[in-house]
Amino acid sequence: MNALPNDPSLKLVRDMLRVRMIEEAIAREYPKGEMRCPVHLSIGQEAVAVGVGAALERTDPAVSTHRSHAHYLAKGGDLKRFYAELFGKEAGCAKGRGGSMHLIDLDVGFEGSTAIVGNTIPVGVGLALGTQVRGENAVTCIFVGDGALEEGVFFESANFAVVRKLPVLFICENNNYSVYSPIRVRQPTGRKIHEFASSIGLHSQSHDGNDVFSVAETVKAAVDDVRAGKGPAFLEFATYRWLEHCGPYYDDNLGYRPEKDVAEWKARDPIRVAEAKMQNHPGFSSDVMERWRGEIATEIDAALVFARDAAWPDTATGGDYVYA
Amino acid sequence: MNALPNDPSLKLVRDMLRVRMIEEAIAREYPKGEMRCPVHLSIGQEAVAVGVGAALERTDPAVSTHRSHAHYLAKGGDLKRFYAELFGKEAGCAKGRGGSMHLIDLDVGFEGSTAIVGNTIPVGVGLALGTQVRGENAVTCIFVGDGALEEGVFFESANFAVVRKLPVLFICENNNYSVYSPIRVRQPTGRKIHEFASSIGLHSQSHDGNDVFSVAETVKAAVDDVRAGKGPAFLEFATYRWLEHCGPYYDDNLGYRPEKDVAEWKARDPIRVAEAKMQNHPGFSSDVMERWRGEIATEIDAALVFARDAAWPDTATGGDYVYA
Amino acid sequence: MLDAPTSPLAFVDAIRDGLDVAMQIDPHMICYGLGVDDPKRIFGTTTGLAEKYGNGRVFDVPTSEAAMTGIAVGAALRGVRSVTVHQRLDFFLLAMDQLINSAAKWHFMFGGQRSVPIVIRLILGRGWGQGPTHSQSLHSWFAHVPGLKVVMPTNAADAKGLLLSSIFDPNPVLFLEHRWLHQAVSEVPQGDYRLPIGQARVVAPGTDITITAMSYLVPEAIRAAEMLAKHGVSCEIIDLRTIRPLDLPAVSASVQKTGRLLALDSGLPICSVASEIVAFASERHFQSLRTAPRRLTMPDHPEATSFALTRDLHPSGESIASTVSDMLALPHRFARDPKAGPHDVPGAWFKGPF
Amino acid sequence: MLDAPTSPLAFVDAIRDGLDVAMQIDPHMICYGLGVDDPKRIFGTTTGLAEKYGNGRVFDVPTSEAAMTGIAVGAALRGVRSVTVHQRLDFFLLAMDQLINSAAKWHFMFGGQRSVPIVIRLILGRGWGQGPTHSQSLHSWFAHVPGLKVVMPTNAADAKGLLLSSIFDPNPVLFLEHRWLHQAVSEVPQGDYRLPIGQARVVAPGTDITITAMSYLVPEAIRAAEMLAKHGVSCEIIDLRTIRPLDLPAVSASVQKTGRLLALDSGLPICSVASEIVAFASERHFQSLRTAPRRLTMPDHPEATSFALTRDLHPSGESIASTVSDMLALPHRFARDPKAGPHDVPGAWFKGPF
Ligand SMILES: Cc1ncc(C[n+]2csc(CCOP(=O)(O)OP(=O)(O)O)c2C)c(N)n1
Ligand SMILES: Cc1ncc(C[n+]2csc(CCOP(=O)(O)OP(=O)(O)O)c2C)c(N)n1
Ligand SMILES: [Mg+2]
Ligand SMILES: [Mg+2]
Repeated sequence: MNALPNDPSLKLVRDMLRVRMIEEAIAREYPKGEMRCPVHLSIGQEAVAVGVGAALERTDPAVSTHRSHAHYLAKGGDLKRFYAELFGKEAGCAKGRGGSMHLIDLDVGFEGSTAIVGNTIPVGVGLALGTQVRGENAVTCIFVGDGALEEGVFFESANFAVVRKLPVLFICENNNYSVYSPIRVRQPTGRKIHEFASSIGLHSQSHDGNDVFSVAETVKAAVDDVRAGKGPAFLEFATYRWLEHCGPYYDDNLGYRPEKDVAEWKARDPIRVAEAKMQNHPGFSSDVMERWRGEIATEIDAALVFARDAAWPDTATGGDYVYA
Repeated sequence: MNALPNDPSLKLVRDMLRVRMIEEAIAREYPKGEMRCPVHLSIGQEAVAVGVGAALERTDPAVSTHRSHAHYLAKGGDLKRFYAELFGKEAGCAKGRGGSMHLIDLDVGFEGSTAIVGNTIPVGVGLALGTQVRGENAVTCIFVGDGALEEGVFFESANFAVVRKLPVLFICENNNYSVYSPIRVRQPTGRKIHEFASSIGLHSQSHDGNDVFSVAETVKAAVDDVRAGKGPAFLEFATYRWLEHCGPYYDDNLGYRPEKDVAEWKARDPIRVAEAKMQNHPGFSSDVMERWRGEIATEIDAALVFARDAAWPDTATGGDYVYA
Repeated sequence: MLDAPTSPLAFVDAIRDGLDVAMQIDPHMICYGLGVDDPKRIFGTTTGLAEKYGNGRVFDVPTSEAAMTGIAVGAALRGVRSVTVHQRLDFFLLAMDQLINSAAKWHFMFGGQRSVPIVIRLILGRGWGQGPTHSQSLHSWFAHVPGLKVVMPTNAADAKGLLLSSIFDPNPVLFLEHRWLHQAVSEVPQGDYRLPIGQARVVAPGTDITITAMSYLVPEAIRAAEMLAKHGVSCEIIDLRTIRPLDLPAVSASVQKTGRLLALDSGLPICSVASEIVAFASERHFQSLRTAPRRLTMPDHPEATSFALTRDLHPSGESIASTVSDMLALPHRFARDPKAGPHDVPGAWFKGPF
Repeated sequence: MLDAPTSPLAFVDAIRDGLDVAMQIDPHMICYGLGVDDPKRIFGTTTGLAEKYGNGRVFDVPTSEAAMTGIAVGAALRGVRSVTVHQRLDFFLLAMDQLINSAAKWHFMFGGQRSVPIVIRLILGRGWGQGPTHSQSLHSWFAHVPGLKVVMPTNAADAKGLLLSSIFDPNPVLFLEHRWLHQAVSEVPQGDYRLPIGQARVVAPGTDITITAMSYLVPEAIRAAEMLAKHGVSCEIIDLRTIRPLDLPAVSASVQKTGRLLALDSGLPICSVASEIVAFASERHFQSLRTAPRRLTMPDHPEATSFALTRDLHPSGESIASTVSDMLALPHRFARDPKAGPHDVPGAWFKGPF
């Protein structure tokens, strides 16, 4: 592996680029029919994942949703085992049992993503309760979408976290859609998600989700507060998904999103936003970007080869792991 | 039956007295072991039920909780069939199938109470959706306790009611307890229930629940607004339960509530509060109260005789009503 | 009615047609669920409805399965029938309180004064890495519960006929659609075509063994019967169609005739519909049984994501035929044709990912 | 361990004792649920724990069954075992997503990397007008689900021994306590007493028939056996104790010996544990069965509130004995002693209302 930049800003940009390219590779490879599981890509939303990943300690637990590739990777999850999971191989991070929607890498505190909307929210709060009971100084991060907030279990879990003052940080990626449904058919006009979270008792803020530097900074401050025992917090980040909800393609031909929105958000591509901000940053240049692209492409190619060549789970083990 | 007073204020007081005496009779009779089902009495909380009952039309649907005697009665539910239900008789309002926790009187729009906390909340919202779809001009009333707001389904239901602008009125009796648990171990310190409801998008207010006149007035205004299509509303009423959570006895010997609170709330007995306010009201006097007491006692005695003498359900019908 | 003209329709189109017919008949009927008016229209099963009946009757909802189920109950109490849908049965686990404590019991616990005519469509996933949380078929749970009706249609005509009956049934009905049957085409009667709930169908009469099946296992059983027929074995296949109430008279008649029973189940084995049918037949027709009854079901564990781990996971024509052969003490065993397409998709029409 | 001194304890005290022992052994174990630290202490089963272990480990919670179940899962992932409790199983229906999609599957769907050692106590109501929403025993649902263990102890000693094993088991365990057994007293070993999960107990050896039972039906089966013994009938009663995994070898051994099977179930009939046991025995021991196996369960409808409608609703010593007599083609029939106390309470100790 190539040495990663020491400069935190450079690292943020490179990490976003890496997540982007890893997912672009999925979009490219998926039609071959070897990754046989539903995939929900985060292309366009990388800044949140990467900003959060940078602000958390490796030992801080995180849980996530159906759309968790970026979260897993930004938290430091292993790339080879990630791809191998999508290929359904025994070397996959969940041994091929879970696929894209069920990722885990315990070495970096990525405790698991699951595919029932809202399902990991109480699990994350429970992890935080666990750390509290054990006297561990950890912040548990719970990734949620805007749609997940409509599940009652979000409210129940947040309420309990406030009552017990648990070290939890909710990260909400508000991409304005749940599948094809815009937020306006699901939540009242005029509701501000972060205000609603605040009314439950969470320390709550709303921010731009496409500027990785401000995401990282905001999250870092929130993590520090939570770690200092100030109680659970909630950060809403506005962002946008580029591709279809589930699958490798663009689907704006379907016309469910205003073309104008799509264009505006693509103009605010988190990677380009970061590049623009980095213009005069020492050590940054388009050449550096190119070099990174090359390094990452090599890493991806190797990981794909690994995943493709990896062994299938032995059919005889199909019933394993039902009980510990 | 005795002619009821025409004067709305007099009627409010008499209705409270009646609900009180009906429940006191339960407390008196229960130890005989003939009402063989869990009972949750509302003694001390009558003002809310009666104020709401006065503000709703007979045809407005209402649903309620485990603690629904007062709601059923104030909505106009039949007394004889109520007692018969507690005695498990075929003449009961639910034919002896439901008992105290499952009351219904369709003649007066009392659509049902159930005993799973939060369970009737979406059902009430669905009733309102039904009226909206059918173009009926009704307001659906949903009684909830402070504890029920901790169920995620409350949030989900309220959210949907706001999104679809449904004609729903939530009436929350905040008696500060869920069984023996004070609100502080269940909800964050400092949370105001009505503010939380408001953050969901409900038109929300908080009021004294032991002054039947102000309850009736507040509810009437809210009902008018909801009926006028202004969207769902939420009214929180502070009140207090005198007896044990479930059963016919006082249980303050258990020491789970501050003696001071109990004393203060009993001093604010909704009936005495009303009496004091009615001092100079034409047609009201302690003699009138005495007369009412007599009339109501007679009605109760007759209803108890009816319930005791009523026939049991035929055992052979035990499997009826599983399917319509 | 039975003589109504028919046209060939795919399962999804039959559902759409049934919904359309019902919404025309009942001007208050509503249809909602995540995505009913989105571009994909629940795999095409709700196409055109939002346009035709408007947002007041056909609408998208928040991701709030518990409340949306109770809301259907309440609307039903007010005389508004609904068909709601969940793109996977797995999501519906969030709504068990409203299903069991409200919908299934309302009629009973209030002494028959109100009933709850609602239909809840649950789509069953399988294969293409749907994995542990997108492939569950907990139909045996629902079959356990008095007050519910549970239908599991196998073909397009039954889907339409049972859907219309479900909608106009006064009780809560769970309508389980297998994703792998969505493109199955059959002749579907036009108009208000209804099939009675609770009636099984003898797919093919036979004399050597009774095979009970539901949903996607019916075509597999038919494949098995075809393989076995070549060896002179005659199978009587019963498509249960409804798993609550079960058509026990149909099972009885068949078992008394054949003296042998193989109960298939597309779900988990323990406390399953297959268990129920074997228990029933053993209790009631012990004397008629010539050999021990058998079950063939999913294994007793969840479906994993990996392609390698779903091979031979579910009962197939081959495993059914081999089991029958074994029960008849015959030597034939059947294996999957290596030239057949991938085992984790129903056919070439299924392109993933969902 | 088996030689530990014993003392006579009621079921509730055995639970309390078991919790106390476990919390001493595991300094991170927590215990929570509505009312665990209230004056009634969950019918006395958590008395003293809040005082001894503090609010950090023993605490009351909001009425949020879904979240509180997922929270147990999360805590378990962090190495914190929990025992949570619901005063009625009926309330727990709100938590099915977390039970099935999280707790039961976590180990499987992440390839065995983490397990979920949690215990969920569910109290089963019956009688005294508990009615349709306070008397359900959906244990057959749980038995259907791979990844769960389900225990249903009958006496105080088993309750303690199985509770301790459940707590230290690496998997999610549902621990179903019948309210009517709460005052049953037996000799309970002191200290860290554990009984293996998944082992049935032959309550009384017999030769004429195998009766499988769980929970409150075990004492009823014992009453039946006593009545039948007077007529020379010898019953072998198997207390299943665990209904997932079922101790099938114990059932096999007994059925092979007696050649007759009556499967009792304290819950609903269809797709039940009784169905499973009858199906299993019919599949595996068809040759051993001398007569058709039978089931005796609740009827296929909810429990109503009325005193009149709960009479003879559940299997009783009398109905069990009559059924056995019928299976043996004997003429004896048994009826409830009219001098017995009211049928809707377990004994004089139960004063209602809950
Ligand atoms: C309980 C449940 N309901 C519905 C679904 C179907 N579903 C999968 S992803 C999704 C969208 C959720 O939206 P959001 O939380 O905003 O996440 P995003 O996809 O935008 O990242 C839905 C509804 C599900 N998986 N689980
Ligand atoms: C889902 C569920 N959880 C727990 C219970 C037990 N329970 C019955 S009443 C009650 C208290 C509810 O408190 P609140 O809503 O404030 O009503 P109150 O009794 O004060 O009128 C509880 C927890 C229940 N019936 N249902
Ligand atoms: Mg979204
Ligand atoms: Mg309260």
